[in-house]
Amino acid sequence: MNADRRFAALSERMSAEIAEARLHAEHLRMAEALLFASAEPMTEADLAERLPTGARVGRLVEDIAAYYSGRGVNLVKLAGGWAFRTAGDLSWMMAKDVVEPRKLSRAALETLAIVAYHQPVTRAEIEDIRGVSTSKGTLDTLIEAGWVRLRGRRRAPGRPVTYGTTRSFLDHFGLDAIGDLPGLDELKGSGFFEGRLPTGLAVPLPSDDDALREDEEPLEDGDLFMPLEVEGEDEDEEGEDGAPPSL
Amino acid sequence: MNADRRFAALSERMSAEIAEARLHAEHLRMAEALLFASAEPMTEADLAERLPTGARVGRLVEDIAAYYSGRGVNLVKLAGGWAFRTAGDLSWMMAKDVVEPRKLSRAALETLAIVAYHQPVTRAEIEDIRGVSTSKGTLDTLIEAGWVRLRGRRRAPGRPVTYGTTRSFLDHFGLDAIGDLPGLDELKGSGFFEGRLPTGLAVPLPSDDDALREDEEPLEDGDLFMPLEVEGEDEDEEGEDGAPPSL
Amino acid sequence: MAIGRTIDFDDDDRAPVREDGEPALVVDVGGYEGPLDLLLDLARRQKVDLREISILALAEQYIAFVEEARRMRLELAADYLVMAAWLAYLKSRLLLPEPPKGEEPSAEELASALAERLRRLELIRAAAKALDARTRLGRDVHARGAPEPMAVRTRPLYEASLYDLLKAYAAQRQKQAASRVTLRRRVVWSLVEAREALERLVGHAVDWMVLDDYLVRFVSTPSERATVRASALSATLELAREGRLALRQERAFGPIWLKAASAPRADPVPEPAA
Repeated sequence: MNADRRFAALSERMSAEIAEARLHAEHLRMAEALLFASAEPMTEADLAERLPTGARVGRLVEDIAAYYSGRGVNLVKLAGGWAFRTAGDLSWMMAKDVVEPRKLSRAALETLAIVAYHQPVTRAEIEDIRGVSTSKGTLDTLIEAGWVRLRGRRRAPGRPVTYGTTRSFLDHFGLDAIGDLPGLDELKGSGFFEGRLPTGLAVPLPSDDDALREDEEPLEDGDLFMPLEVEGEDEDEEGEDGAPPSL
Repeated sequence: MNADRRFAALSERMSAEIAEARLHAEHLRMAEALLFASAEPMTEADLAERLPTGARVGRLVEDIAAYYSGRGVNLVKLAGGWAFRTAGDLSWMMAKDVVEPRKLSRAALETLAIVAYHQPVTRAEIEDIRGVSTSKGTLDTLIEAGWVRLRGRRRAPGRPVTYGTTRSFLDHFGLDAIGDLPGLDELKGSGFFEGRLPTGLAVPLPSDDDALREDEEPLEDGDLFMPLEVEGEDEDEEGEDGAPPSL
Repeated sequence: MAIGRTIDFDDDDRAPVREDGEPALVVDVGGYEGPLDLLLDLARRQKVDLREISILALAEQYIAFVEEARRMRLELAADYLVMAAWLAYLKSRLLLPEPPKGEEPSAEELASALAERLRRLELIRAAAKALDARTRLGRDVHARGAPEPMAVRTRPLYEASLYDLLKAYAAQRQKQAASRVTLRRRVVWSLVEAREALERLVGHAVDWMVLDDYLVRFVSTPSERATVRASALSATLELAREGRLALRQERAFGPIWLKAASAPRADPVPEPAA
């Protein structure tokens, strides 16, 4: 019968197609495994060599790439071959932040202390008090630590940047307000000063108020992206050749 | 109106569910990327640490495992964690030009099996079971392969070193936990674990737990640099003069 | 006696040569790993279940094996012989009527301990085989060939205490204060100044006068007195040496009298022995 024959033909064709689909699916699994296990990107020739003869490598790769598109891992073309890679938008996950506790250097600690007590203070003033030039790195570290910020610029020749402490400075050191920093008498009383103190040594009244002082003017926008001006040379902090004492 | 209120509630609930599903889908991508990137099994704790807080790691891993089941690459539970591995049934294809890992000698394999099933175990106990002296080289090979580690020292005369298996042993042999060792039930029923252990201390199951047993004490620092104690002479494995029968 | 397992005579160049020059025949006991391994093999020939083997028969087979090897003048390792001796002892115990229960384990106990030991070895052999048959990483299954390692970004977290901060500040201020010592400018009447002044005065000192009286004129503050006196004294000594002044002192630490020399000379006289 005609219908029977047609049915038989149809059924045969369908069987063949099913068999082919099954084979393709199996080849997909193999290609997927090969691509996963390979240390280097695999070219289509590499794949063809490893897969059973008759595998349609081009279609396999396309199918796998489509299958993985939008997923956490994508099949991408790299160096002429194909390789699985973490999806680009998830690359941030592939890095791990390790918080590494680090002790502040003595130079940084001293600079921070001067900023805290003498703020608003310029770099030249810090250097004047410390008697050595302050490296850019030291102030950078303190800014990075979130304890020191750029306040403004001093209304003075050269308009130097003024530094001050931040709220996070207060948090870290357990201070309620900058005024809670102990004064000279308290420092003496707590034994921080040893021996005789020269007369006339004064500890200023620091201010970390957001409002600028009269002798300060605001920073320009650009200042925030170039936070540390280079004042003269950047000598090593602990270098012997600090600035000569200016009497 | 009642119908309106109900509709509003329904719509709200559905929005919430959609948002959750989206979040889960995004977490799936992230977990997939993390698991795919790592060559070693990741524990659920590892994953939780990397994923956004609130990610339901257990469900994520289950979903991914289900998603990849039957594929060329599967997510399998190994060494207490999860890892992607090529499907086991494709081994014939993968092995084609893989450099065959150094075949373990029978002595090494038996020694490894004794360590695995009998851990924590001393060298004397290994020798007792095998009926021959165990060469230093055999244990060295297993330690080098990363499958056997020095655990501690037995609280017994001579304080012999105790050996156990590593996480990488589990990973290599496709085991999730030491309790999954094949044929463990049979060995349990056989009184195998009674061994030579002093009565009363007999622990019926192998343990690769990091925690030392009651009859173990920690290694000293020096032990790690001189991993194999020399118990008497170091005879060659295949040497004719094994330990005399100690019955 | 036929032993099932082949006994290979290993006569390759590893074979040791005996002292009498005759090559020793080494029994490669078919890869047996010691007497226990050999026993296990013999036992397996008896029964599948090691719990039902006859230790007596096993001992006899083992002893027969060893004797056969000896008859063929094969060298057997010592522990094979030790095991043979022990099995011979066990065999005799098993055959003799059991003595009343003493301290020693009975022959039956010894036999079952041996059977247990063989079973243990057999079990671990099976376990080792099962372990080897597992799908192994790098052989049967593979991990990601190109793992993407987790990059580690270290973020420094600076630590400092208020104590450190205050200590640093105080130390800094103190150091700075100490390093900036301002020396008070000392008023010094230099030797040159003193000489000039004295030279101008010499002309007036026609009669003896006390040096101090002159000095007083130049001394404005007590702090200057020492430097003025010292410089003036040095200058007068110099002038006296040049013969332009006469000096006189009546006692130690007494006032110093001076007057112009009677004949001032225009040029200083060179010292005879300077």
